Amino acid sequence: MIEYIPYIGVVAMILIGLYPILFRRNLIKIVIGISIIESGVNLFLIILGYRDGGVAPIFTSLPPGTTYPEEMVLPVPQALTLTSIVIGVAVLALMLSLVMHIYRKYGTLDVQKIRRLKE
Amino acid sequence: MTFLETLLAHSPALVIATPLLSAFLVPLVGRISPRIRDIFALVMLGVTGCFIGLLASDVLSHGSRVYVFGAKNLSVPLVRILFEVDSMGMFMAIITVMLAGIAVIYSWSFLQKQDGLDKYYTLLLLVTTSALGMELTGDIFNFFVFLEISCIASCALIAFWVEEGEALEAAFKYIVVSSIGALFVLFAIGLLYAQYNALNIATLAHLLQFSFLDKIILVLLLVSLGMKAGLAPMHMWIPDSYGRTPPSIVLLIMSATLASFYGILRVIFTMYGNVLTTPLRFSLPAHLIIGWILIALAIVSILIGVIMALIQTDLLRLIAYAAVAEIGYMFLAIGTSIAALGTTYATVALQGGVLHILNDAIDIGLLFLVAGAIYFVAKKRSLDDISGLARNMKYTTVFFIIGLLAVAGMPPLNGFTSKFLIYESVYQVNPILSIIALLGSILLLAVFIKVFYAAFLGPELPELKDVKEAPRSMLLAMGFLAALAVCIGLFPNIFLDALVKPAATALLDHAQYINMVVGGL
Amino acid sequence: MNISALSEVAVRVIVGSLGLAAFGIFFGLMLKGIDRKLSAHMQGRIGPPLRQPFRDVAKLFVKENIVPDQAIPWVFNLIPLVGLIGTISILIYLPLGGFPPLFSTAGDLIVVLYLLIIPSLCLVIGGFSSGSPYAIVGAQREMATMIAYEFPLAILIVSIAWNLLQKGMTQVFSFSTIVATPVWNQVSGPLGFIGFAILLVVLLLVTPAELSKIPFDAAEAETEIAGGLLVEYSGRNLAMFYLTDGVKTVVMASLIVAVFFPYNLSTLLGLGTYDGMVIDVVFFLFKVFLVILFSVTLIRVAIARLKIDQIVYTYWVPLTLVSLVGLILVMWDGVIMNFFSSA
Amino acid sequence: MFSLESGSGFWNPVLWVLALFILFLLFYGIRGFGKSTYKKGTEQTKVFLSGNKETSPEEMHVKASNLYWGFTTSMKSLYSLLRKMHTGNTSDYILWFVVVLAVVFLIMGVM
Repeated sequence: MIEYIPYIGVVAMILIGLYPILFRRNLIKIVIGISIIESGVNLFLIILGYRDGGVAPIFTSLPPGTTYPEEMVLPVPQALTLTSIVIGVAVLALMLSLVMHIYRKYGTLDVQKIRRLKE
Repeated sequence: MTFLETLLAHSPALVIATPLLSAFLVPLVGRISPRIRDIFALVMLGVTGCFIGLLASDVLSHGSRVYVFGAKNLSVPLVRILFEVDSMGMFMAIITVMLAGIAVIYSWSFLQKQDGLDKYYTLLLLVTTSALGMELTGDIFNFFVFLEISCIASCALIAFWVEEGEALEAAFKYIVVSSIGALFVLFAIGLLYAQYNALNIATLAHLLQFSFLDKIILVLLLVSLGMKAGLAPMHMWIPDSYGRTPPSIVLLIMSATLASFYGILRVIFTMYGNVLTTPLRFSLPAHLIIGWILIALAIVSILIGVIMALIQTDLLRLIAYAAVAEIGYMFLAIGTSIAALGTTYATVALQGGVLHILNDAIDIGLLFLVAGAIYFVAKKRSLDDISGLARNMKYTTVFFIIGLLAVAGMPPLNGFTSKFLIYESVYQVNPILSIIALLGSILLLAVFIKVFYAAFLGPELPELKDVKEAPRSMLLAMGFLAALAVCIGLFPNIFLDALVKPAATALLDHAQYINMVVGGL
Repeated sequence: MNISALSEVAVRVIVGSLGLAAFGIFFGLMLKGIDRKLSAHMQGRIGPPLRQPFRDVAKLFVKENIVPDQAIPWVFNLIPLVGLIGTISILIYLPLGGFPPLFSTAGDLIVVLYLLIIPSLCLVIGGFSSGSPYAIVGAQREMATMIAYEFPLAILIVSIAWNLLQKGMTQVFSFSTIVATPVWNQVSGPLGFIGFAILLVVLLLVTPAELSKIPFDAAEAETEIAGGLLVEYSGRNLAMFYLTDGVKTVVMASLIVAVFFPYNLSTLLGLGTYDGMVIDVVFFLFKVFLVILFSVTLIRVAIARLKIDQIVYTYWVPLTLVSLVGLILVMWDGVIMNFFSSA
Repeated sequence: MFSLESGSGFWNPVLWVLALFILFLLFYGIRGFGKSTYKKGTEQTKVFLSGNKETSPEEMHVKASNLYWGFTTSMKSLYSLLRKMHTGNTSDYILWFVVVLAVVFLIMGVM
């Protein structure tokens, strides 16, 4: 049972992230929601690479006596997660700067009021 | 190896590297002189186009190619990225680079008086790079990375007219929609990796079992990429973002959108190609269900697109709704070809759908450029405020007429050729599909006749008495697309045989795609 | 392709299109004359002589060709011509008078459906380009009418092709297939027969709208917007539109004849080559006349003009539903018959 | 040659354009027999308004948003539905995504 908890956490984080996006009116909260979904997905990727008692997958500094590759954690998900985090930071920065500019133009952060573009 | 052979051998990498490097060289060149920078961007896109042409002629005559980034022979497999180039990818790459080149030519005059153009050209080249990457890559995670690059770069481009609140609003909506879409794609990729310990599309296709988890992955990929491609009812970001940016940027976002559409094709036809005929409950094959889901969404797209376009008064927004309808036609065609997999008319429908990608890029692109020309001379967005421009803008009027007839699918222009193939194949699945497609076309005609009247015909308004014809570079860009529309319309079979049929065959032949990688390099 | 084959195609195109132009215009104007004479008799008038439409055209050619100040001259002058040649060009795909089409493998039913848009489209653009408020109101009504009747028309054409496909034909949109296998011979039982009868009635009701005749002529509406989209046209430009109207009548009637009544008398009577041809042509013209009598003359004498929103409603709701019922009956036709024969 | 075939029909654009060109030459010639002159700058060239006074172009201009009145009126209920759907609210965009995702999940899950 205990090994399923991370997966439950992943689903929970994605759902928690969706909640403010769908039901909260503040733009900042929407951005936070996206950020939480992203953390959930990153968590998911990290879990995939987890190996009980494994070591970091660096060939040159393996602790003596480790059998390769069985005792190394999987390197690919870590690479994926790193990439995803970097992209996430860029998206987050872009979104926050947009929110800032929108506040200047609209004078509000209420998503219900920021809809000059409709129909 | 001669120089040309070396170039050819590395052209898949060069196709990506050239625009990527020049994207970051543009600001430096811009320091020398803005004029040189403008030409530099076009020249580098031309070089990319040359590589694509070289690669395409090779792929079309000698079959698909695999290009390896990283170790060719490694004891631990999979720590590498593969580019797998086939006719379909090349077809999309040609469209992408064509749209980017036209966008650059058009923006020479259109954005002349704006500042921040160094960054504009950088982002433009980045969007091109990302779309090309999505089309050439053979690795699903690499696909996601390019998807995110296109998302970030397009978002920054949409906010180009940053003084207008609406542009910011559109950009925010775009980034929310596309980053959530991309996150769900990443989630699906994680699920794939968890099951098969692989990220390569060909390897995944080889291993895929169509388990319950695979169904979830398919749904996630289909719906998220569908949202990025503008499938109704998730299309609402399209009018917002297309309607609030300079038309040259719309061409680039359109190429990113088409690349997402290509992603769907790749997922269904290649990645799930082996398991499409798996029987599900009630012994219905899987492809029937997937095909009908796509057809249903496509019908909704066509109807919502045209019906909403009919009541728009903002010209750019109106064309954006028409673009939604055109995307619906593509989905209708591929949905049919999936639902009826294996029949002859499924192949015809797929060819129609693939040809429609090109036609959509040309027609909608042309209309956006014309709309941009109107905005450029009249400085007005609403159709209610402009009138009688045909008196002073003869060339633009002719280009608009070509775009209008092409997008409504009137013979003998290019829109008719692909729609003809679509009508005469989809009715075999169910007659009502052709009927709705025909109806959508006539409504599109009505939509653009309204624009034709409002913008070009009608009485001459005093404040528009001395408007001038659009500048030469804009006319050149429009003229190129219009000439292409007429050429494809008059000689459809040449384009069909040379480009579309190989692309459709490559899509249907997933076994070959898989064997290129799985059979050993 | 060698030179002789190429030159043969060229000769066919040139001679064929000239001949069809003469045929279309002559019979179009004749039908107009007959229509006017008949409707006059129905209303208890004497009516104009049969050659009156020819006189009208001749008269228009000597009248002044006025271009209003508000119009855009190049569009205003070009559009009537484009409309006329576009309409005549439809005739090269249609089987006429028992003969096969001039180019039987160059265009099919879908192409004709699209080309049928051209005359109305040209009227619309002509109206918009003339700059008069009356003409603009008329033009947008014509466009709305066009959207309206295209829905039932599309249902009809696709269901005919679909039925042929179910009966194992190939090239189902081509006119040679449609003429060789008349729809009435391709039904398995009464359901299909009723379905096609419904679709025929719908097509007969689409015809007056396609030809802008009462009750669907809100676009012209002389009593209300003074001729609507034609209000500013005069002289030779108006003559072009007048001829377009005539040719359009022939096109629409030949389409109905080709789809629903492609039967010939010569094979039935076992006549020789030349007398058979004559009989076929006469019989074809008789069928065309009957179609026009029922779908134009009778309706326009009997019914008053509808408002534009009523036109749209009529076509999009009742007529579309009726033709969908027809389509469903045609689709069930084979299934139910198979069910009974197997049971 | 130059013919597009779909298996159910065919379309040859070149032949059609050729026929159109020949017809154009013919009728352009015939049209030339008609009278081409009119009296410029007189009452003739004013638009016909049933005797009402001609006003300025702005007032006579039928605006684009008023076009297709007949269609939008008879489709009123459809349009009010679609207008309600396009709220312009960012959350609703994602809501539609989630809804479509859920529906497609359901279909694929049941199957």
